[in-house]
Amino acid sequence: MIDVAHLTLAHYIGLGAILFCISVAGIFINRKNVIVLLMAIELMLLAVNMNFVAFSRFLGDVSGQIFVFFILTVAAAESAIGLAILVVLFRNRATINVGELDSMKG
Amino acid sequence: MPFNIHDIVLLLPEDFLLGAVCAILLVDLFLKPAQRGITHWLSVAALLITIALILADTDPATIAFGGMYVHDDVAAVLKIFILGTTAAVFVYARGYLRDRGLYVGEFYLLCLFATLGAMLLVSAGSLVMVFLGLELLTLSSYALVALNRDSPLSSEAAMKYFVLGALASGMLLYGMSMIYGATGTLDLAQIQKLSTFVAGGAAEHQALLLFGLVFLVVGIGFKFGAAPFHMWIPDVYQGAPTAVTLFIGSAQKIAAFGMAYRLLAGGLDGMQDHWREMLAVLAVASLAIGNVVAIAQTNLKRLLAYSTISHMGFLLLGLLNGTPSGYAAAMFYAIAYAITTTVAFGLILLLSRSGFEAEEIDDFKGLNQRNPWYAFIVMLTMASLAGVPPLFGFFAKLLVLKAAIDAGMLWTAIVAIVFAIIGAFYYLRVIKVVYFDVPDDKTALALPADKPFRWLLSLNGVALLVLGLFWGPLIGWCYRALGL
Amino acid sequence: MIDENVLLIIAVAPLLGAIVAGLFRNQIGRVGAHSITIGGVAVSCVLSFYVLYQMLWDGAETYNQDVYTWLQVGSLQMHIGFLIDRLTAMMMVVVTFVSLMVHIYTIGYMADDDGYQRFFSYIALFTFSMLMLVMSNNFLQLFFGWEAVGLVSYLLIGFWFKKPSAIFANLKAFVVNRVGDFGFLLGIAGVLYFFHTLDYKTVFDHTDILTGKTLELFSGHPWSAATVICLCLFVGAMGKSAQVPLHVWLPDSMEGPTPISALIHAATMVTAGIFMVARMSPLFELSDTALSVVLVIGATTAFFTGLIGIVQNDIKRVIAYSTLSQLGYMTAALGASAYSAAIFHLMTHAFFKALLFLGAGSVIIAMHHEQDMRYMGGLRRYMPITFITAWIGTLALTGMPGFAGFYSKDSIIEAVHESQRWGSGYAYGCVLLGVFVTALYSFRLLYLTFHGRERFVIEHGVQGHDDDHHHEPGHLAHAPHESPLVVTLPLILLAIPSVVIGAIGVGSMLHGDFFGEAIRVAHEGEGGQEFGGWLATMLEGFLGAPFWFAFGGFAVATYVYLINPSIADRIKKALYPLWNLLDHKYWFDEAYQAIFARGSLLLGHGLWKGGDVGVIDNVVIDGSAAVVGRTAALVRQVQSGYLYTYAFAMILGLVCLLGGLWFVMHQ
Amino acid sequence: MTSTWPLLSLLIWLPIVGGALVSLVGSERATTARWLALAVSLLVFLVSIPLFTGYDAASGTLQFIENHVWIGAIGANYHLGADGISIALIVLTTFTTVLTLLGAWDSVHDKVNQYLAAFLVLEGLMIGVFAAIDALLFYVFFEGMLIPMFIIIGIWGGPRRVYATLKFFLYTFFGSIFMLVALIWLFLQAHSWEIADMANLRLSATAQAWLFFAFLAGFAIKVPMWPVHTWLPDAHVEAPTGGSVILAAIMLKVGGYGFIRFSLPIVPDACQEYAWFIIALSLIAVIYIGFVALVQEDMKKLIAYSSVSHMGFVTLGLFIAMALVRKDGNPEAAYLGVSGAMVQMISHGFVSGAMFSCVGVLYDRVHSRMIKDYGGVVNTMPWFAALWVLFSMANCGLPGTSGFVGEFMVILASFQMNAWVAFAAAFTLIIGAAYTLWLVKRVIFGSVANDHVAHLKDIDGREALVLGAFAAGVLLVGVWPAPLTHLMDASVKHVVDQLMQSKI
Amino acid sequence: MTLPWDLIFFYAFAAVLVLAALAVISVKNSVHAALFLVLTFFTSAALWLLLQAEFLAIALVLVYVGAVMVLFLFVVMMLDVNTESTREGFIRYLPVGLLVAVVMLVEMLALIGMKQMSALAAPADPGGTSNTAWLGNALFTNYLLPFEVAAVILTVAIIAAIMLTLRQRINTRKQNPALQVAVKAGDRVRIVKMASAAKETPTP
Repeated sequence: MIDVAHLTLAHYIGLGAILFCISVAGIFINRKNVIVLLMAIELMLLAVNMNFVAFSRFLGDVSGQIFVFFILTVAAAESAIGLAILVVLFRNRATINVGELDSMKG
Repeated sequence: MPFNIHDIVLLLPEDFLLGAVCAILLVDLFLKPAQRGITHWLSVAALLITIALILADTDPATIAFGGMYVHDDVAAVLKIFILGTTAAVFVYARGYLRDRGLYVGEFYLLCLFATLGAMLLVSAGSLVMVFLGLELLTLSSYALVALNRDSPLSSEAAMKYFVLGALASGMLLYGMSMIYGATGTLDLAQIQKLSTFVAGGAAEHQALLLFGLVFLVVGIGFKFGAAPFHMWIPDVYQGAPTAVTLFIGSAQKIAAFGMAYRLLAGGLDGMQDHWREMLAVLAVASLAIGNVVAIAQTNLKRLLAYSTISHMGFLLLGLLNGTPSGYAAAMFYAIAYAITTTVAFGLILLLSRSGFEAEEIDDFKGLNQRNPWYAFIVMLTMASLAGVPPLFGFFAKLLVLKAAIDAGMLWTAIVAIVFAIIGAFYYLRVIKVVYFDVPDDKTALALPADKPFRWLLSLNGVALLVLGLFWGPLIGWCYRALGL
Repeated sequence: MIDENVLLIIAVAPLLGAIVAGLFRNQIGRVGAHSITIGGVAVSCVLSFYVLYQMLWDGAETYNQDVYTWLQVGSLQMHIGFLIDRLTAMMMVVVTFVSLMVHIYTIGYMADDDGYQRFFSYIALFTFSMLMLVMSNNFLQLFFGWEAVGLVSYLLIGFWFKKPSAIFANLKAFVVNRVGDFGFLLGIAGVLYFFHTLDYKTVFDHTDILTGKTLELFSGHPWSAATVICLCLFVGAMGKSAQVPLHVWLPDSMEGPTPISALIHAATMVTAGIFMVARMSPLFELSDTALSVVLVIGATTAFFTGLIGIVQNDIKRVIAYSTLSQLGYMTAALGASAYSAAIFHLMTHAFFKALLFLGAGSVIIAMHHEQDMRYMGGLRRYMPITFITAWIGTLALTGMPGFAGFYSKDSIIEAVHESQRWGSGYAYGCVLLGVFVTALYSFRLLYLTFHGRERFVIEHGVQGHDDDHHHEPGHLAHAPHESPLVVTLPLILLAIPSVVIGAIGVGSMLHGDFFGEAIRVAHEGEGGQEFGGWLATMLEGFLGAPFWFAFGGFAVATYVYLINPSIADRIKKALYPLWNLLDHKYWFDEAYQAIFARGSLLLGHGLWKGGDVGVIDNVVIDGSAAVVGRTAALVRQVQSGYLYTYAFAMILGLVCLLGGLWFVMHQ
Repeated sequence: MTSTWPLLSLLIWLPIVGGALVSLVGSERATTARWLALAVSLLVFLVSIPLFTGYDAASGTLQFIENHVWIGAIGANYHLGADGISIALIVLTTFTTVLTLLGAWDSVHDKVNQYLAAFLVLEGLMIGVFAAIDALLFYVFFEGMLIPMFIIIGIWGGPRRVYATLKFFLYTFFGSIFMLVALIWLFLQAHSWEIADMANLRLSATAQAWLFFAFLAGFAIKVPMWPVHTWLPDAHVEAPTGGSVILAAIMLKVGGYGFIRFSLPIVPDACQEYAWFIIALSLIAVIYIGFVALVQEDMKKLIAYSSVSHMGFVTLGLFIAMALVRKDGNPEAAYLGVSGAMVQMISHGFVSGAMFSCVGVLYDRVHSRMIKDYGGVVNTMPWFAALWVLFSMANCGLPGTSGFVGEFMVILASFQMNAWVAFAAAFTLIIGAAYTLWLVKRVIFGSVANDHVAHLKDIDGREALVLGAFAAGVLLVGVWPAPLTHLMDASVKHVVDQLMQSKI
Repeated sequence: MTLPWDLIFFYAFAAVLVLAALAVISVKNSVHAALFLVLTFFTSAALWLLLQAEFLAIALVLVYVGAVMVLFLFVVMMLDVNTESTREGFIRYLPVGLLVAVVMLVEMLALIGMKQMSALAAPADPGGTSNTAWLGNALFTNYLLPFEVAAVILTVAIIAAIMLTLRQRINTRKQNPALQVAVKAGDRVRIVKMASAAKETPTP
């Protein structure tokens, strides 16, 4: 039986899992503009970070947190590029509505 | 542990490339558009020199930076072909870019950065390096896809690629976190030890590892473009400028193989029994979807995209063999595919003129009457993709089929060949268009001005035949790289 | 001792003639063509006589040598070679002699045909094939000749390839013959199966191998191997020798030029079947069943085809049906184990039937290729030689005592009478009535043609008598006249043997040991009463039933067609159903046409459109392609272009993998 | 072997290199291309003659061996060798190719150099098929043949050429790719691509059954056997004359050859197990297809169907032997059956090649293949008609022509197994004569049908040469097959003896 | 006994975190979504503090809230996306979406194997020294190469972002200070010397 009385690794991993699922759901059920997708992606990375930090803490190993460090870096770069692409897209299509990006299909 | 200077030497190719990129970056700033040729040739030269450096170094297989970086023959072979195809991409892309006002330094820079990422990826010794190499590769690719800023298709493709790619890397990371949680290390070598140890243990010890494995497989599948993680491929291939498609379609597949090799064969060797099953599923799905849907395509780039999906299915067949010979087969397949597909997109670039994308299959109508030589090359390419002997593609298929059957997965081989027959149909359709149809406009084919392009393309096309007849050295190389 | 080279020359000389006349037709011209072919045939004719002489008087023993090995597989060898015994020698003489006659005759008959050289090359080729057939020392070569003569017959029936009827007839002839060959080939296969060789001598010397051997064609019903083999072989004979029910091709073969009808479809080729069965006598003797079949079929042919001859008006067709009937006689003789009688009749028949055909031919020339007897009559005044020779032939055919036909046919009837085989009673009736019928149609022909009033009109001053097909029937450009010497000479030369050969041959052939080992009979039951010389036999003939039957036929014919012609029509009306039946030849052709020809066309069409196109192509091949295409169109809908669909697909994939893993782990 | 020259390699690569040269001549200099191609093919033919003379027929072993490492990594060798069986087929190939090039001299005007190049390359590949004794090498040639043929039919074919050529390619590809899997599997067992090593494997009954059907898929389609024959009529009808000739005369033989080289030696037990099945299919081919051929309105289609029917005798002969050798222990008859099949292949090569050439002769003049457009050709083309009749007679198996020999041997052999099989097989005598001679009747005989026919010119020297050469072959084999059978006898014995012992 | 404060804090922050995350993906207005995301980051930073990962907690706040989210908001503002017409189908696809999400969650939780994790308790004080020093040591020894690569990645990001968004406009008027400084008086004013008109002298 899971021990809820003490703060354990399970709590954090469970939380990470929940966050992960929320972000995933966010990506494919949302029909809103693309920005929200980017945000959902950030959420997902957050879930991953949550895992790493927790594992690192509970394993008493540093590399997990190092990894988080890199993830943060890359995530920043990623969102920069993502938003740049978003801007370009908006310039071309005057919309960032996910439901309208279907000029290539089949 | 503190790093010693020799590590830098081990990384000499990467170091050089990085330096060269930075140099080119600076040089390009001060060039007028008319002088872009300098950037072009500098980039090509940088790639070739890097290849030379790799060939030159004789250091034994070892690790550097405390296991971050693996220096072995597999990495060397893969890098050589990654760099080579990239160089070819530059040569092919030039005229196309110039015609479309995309002839900018950023193209070269981003391609080179991506190449650098690919190099780091294929010799990654740690989950961190896998992640960073991958990101360096993909982030550059996202930008490259959007290279044509004024094209709605291009930016839409970039957006799709970005979101899905980010999703995929998120999953990959999640998987990595689980692996980390299970093993307590990021170093692939140690993970391998532990995973083999755990594989012997009870189920609940494996649980976390397997759980992470699933996410890893998803990430790898996405990079390959294996069904059901293939959805981005057709749109990106179609939307991106053909030059970029060529880059994404060729060199990156080799990198993807490298990644899979490092993670699955390297890290999670102990979990073989499980990831082989998963790969088998992905392979069959890819073969089915790729080949079947390709039949319905009229756009050549899209068609090649779906054919990519099916080819990745074949590649996975080799991978799921789970032994060095299987990896060698897959490696051979990746290289063969990269070389073949380079010709295919090169031909599209050849035919597309300013204001005219030769994307539709019908744009190739009656090529034989306009230019028999390139028609012949089209035939070689398509036959090679279809896997008709004595062409290169056939032997690649032969090896992966052998690997799959050897692995006791005969059924996957059967499925593969059945879909290969369906696949043959659409390749033949291209040959049919080239040879049996009459051209719409009788005007002789306007060939691009630059000779290097034409020479390289001819060479590349003939290579499909020559390598088909004398593929011994190449496969021998792959075998040796894997210590066979 | 017979020299191999002689035999080779006999065989090859006509072939050379044929090749030269055929390939260099334009270079050598007409004269060259006929002289070289006639030369070739003449050589082999003379040499054949020489061989026969050696056999009979120099007592040369049987010659049996291989010329070359045709084929060797494993230990099985097949050869081309010659087996010369008296049977062969006699056949060679008959063939070459009649062939020679026909060659000479042809010079006149085909004089104004532009296929002159081609014709000569064909008949020379035929002579070669026929010789190969009779001289063979093994089944393979027999089959070679067998089919080769079939080929030449095919070519010659269709000689006038512009005539639709001709090219229909030759196709028919070949295919019907193929039906026979079909059986023949199976017979040969059977022989090989049991004897492991195709060599006559070996086979005939070890016929005991077959005793007790059975073939289980239908599980549970073992058949005697001998019966099966003999029946198969006999099917071949039925094809070539036009026995019921495979007789339908022979009448139509009259579309060919008359010399052909004489040579191939009367004298030689059609008797190949008889010769073959006689040759195989050691085998046939092993199976009473087979012989009974032979007997019955032969007798049936003899009588019923004869009947048809009565109602025919085409002069050649009458003779054709008479040929059928005579072949029936020979077959019946074979069935009664009277092989020698059969061969004897074969020989005599060869002469007088060739004579009759050539006579008819000569009439046809005179009538400018008018063949319908209803437009003839009273020709005896115009062409005496033809007239006389025709009479001789007829007498021989009807077996009037003394003439050649008498001895042979009489002995056949005798043999059938004495035969104890199953069906011999029926057979005896048939052959006896057959005699009456024979006489009836023969004399009818004679009267209608040469006697009575002239039923043709002569139009003077119309030019171009060479192609008078444009005239309405019975109208001639000018009066008929006797044919030239090249035509009449063969008639005369053939008339002589038609008279005497019987008397000469009867002694040795029927009652002496002429054929020696060539013909083997299991139990000697033949030629019961002792033989008292040809004269005695002839005199006895006047007392025998056959003679009176023949005489009856003669009498009826004389009354109906000569004395009181008007009665003929009344008889026809009275017996209309019978006449109709005969006129339609028992509806054999119609039936075959309807069942086999049209049937197989329908079947073929069904299989093609239904099987190949319908099922295999449309359903399986194109069908599967269509399915793939439709699937593709369907699956590509999934690629909706929407980002969330793509993401959803990925997630779904992940979920499935996770589920799969979960499933695996909870096994 | 005796000759120091690498004859087989020469035979394979000479035409391929020649083809490359011809294609370089350029499409505007057609005549040069023609002469060059003819020269090359003649040279190849001459080179193939020493094969025939230098072969030691007494020992049926493989000779003219050439063995070099090809792909060391997977143990594939460039291993060539020829025994009587292959030599017969190789010489047939070189012979027919010369005649084909000569026959299609000016029937093609568009892109002549490519056309001729395709033919020469095809020749090289076909020779390779017959010479390869390394399974992978064999497969490479076997598949490689498809592309030139695909091109030939597709570019220079008739109106429905695209459908026909795609059908041809995919059909054959379908079959052969299963064979590939079988070969790979065998390789993994034998650790060698040598056919001989594969033949030495011990294989379980089930394994043999699977392999058997894999091979069957590959070869049955090539032969082609009923019911996988439907690509052939389309391919023949649409293909240009030369294509039809090569296709019928040689490419179909590859299927029969494959049965001899692979199915029989490697999986004898399965062959014996399923002999009844193949025999049944063959008999269906003989009879069913015979009837179908009867009702064709297109000459080429008719001849194509008759090809299917005749090739039925090849498979029949082979598997009759299979049944005989085991059940009845009757090797003699098995020899007869196998060599019958071989002779039938060679003969069919001559006959069908000749028939298609004849159709080509007519097509060049009238540009129609429809029977109804002809009639009374003999009036205007007597010599042509004579040859046509000769080939037709060969086609319906008249003794004295090559068509007879094979069928005769096979029927004799099949009687030894079962009289009913022989009965069914011998049925071809009737149906074959029916459809062939009916064709002759409608096309050759009769009075001149229309003014196309009225203005026909008789064959010129070139055509006479081609058809004459075919005729010579037909008659020679028909009158004296002994040399041919002698050439193959020992090898056939070798094949059959292999069947004796079980592999299980 | 003392209250398990860490547990209480965890549940509190976790609750907020989850609710905020749900809000991010479900609220109508993307500005609100961005703000909820900020909240999410804050709470997770707090959770990391519970795990004694101070450095990363701060880094998270700085990097994300300080930089990334500002960028987000900036973009949101820049492209004023119309917030209506963007919710069609949301409700329609919600059930299946939720279903898949929940299934996935269940599978994940089932597979992770919470049991033996909950068994695992955190060691007292990893690394011995402060978290930052701990990280720093590792970062600049073992993880040097990744560190460099990260730098390269950031470079790529810069290049890409600039390439994609920067456009040099034609006919924009911009000053060139260098020229302004380098100007000389002569460039501005030119003194033109003109000959004065000569006067005629009259004769007596």
